[in-house]
Amino acid sequence: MANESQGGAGASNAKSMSIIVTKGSLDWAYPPFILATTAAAMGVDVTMFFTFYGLPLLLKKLDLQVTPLGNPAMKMPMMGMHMGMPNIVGMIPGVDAAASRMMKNLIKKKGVASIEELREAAVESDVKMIACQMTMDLFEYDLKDMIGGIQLGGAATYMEGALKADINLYI
Amino acid sequence: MANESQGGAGASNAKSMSIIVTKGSLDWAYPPFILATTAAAMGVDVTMFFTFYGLPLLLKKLDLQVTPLGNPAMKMPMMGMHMGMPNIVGMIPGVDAAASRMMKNLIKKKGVASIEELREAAVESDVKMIACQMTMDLFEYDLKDMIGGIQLGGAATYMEGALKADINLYI
Amino acid sequence: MADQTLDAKGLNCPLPILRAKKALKDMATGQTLEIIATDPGSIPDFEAFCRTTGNQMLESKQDGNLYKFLIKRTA
Amino acid sequence: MADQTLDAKGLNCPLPILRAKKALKDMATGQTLEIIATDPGSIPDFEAFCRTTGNQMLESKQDGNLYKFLIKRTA
Repeated sequence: MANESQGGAGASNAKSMSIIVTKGSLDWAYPPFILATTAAAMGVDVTMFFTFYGLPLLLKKLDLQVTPLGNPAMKMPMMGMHMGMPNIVGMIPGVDAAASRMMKNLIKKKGVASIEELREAAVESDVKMIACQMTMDLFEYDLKDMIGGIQLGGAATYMEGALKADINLYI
Repeated sequence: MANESQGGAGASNAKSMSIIVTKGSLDWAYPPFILATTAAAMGVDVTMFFTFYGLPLLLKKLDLQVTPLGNPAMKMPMMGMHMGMPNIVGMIPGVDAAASRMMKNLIKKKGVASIEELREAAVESDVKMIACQMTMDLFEYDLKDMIGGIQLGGAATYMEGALKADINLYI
Repeated sequence: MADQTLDAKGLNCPLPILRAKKALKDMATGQTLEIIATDPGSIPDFEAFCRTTGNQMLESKQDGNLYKFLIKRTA
Repeated sequence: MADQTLDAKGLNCPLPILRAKKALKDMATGQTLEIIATDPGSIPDFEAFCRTTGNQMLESKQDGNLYKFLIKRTA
């Protein structure tokens, strides 16, 4: 039986999960936050480790864009069918932004949570969020631009948690 | 308690980790090598399985480039702020190379290890490195162009290790 | 009949689960929560949620386009 | 005072850990290693390293921009 109120501290008998978050686009921000919040709701201790291009997901002000990654020809529902734009079109300035607006409209219309909403739910349910110190240095990010309640750490901090976890994902 | 001196042979009581390495760009080569070397330093038996675009990371001579994968608009710190280049710019010949040079300069300036250095640390700490035979054939790579101390194997070799491992990552 | 009702109509995964968990947290053990959802995925999801958390699914039924669940807080 | 000192100034993750492990490997059980680092992430990292490997953290302190650790090889 899971304990309803414990946090991500790991001192409990709860199951635990770690997620390495490496991608920072609008689409690829969903899987880690959906899994983390759902797991937390099910009594699982969750740790998210934000590194490389995933680190900016901790910035107070998010400005996320879609990418064609894993979506050949960027298929989207349009005019009653699934239309594909050749990826080269996505490379034209302004088209990425248009695709991002389209995705954001779909998200709202379909009752899908925003990333901001899921991130807030993660904070509220005591998901432990670790910002990769090396990425902070490498890409010159400042802790004061990031949301509160996060911790700093590196690979050894991640490994200690992952060695004890029941599920370890790399996204 | 971890055993300080064991190798990746797996006959010990040590915890173990497997990593499938599928990406061969300068940025995406970091996570597997950082995790593998840190885990090995913490007494974990580590196996890395290099397949698809990750296989060239075993070549003696590395010539790695950055990619916009997972990094919308390729945001990089420039002139005191985070500038994004539209991805189209990355498609212009020479620009990827410029972004790669920029990344390599940042890496050196920030005291971040080079991939060569981390790979050497992985070899020294007995991380088991397996080159995917199918990928060798498919992309016509030759074992003589690769670093020493690696083994050849396929999916069944990976599976045997992963079934016994405490952490299994796909990168 | 239920001690509390959660309107999760129009919400998509994982929001019905997150809202239900939030409601259950503030309820006393033994109290019941009714959830009304439109997401067909909520059927297997609420069953999995109950099995994993140890809360009890008293009722799960479909009523036209609506999915109704009655969960008793036991965990 | 320490049996050996490792200068990890200017090094970023995971290099301080890798160098420390290399130094510890060549030391006898019971000997102490002092590490001087500038990476703020080295504080939680060396603590995690010690807890996981069973080596003992005798001291962890900040001195301006420097982080100083004293680790006893016990594993």
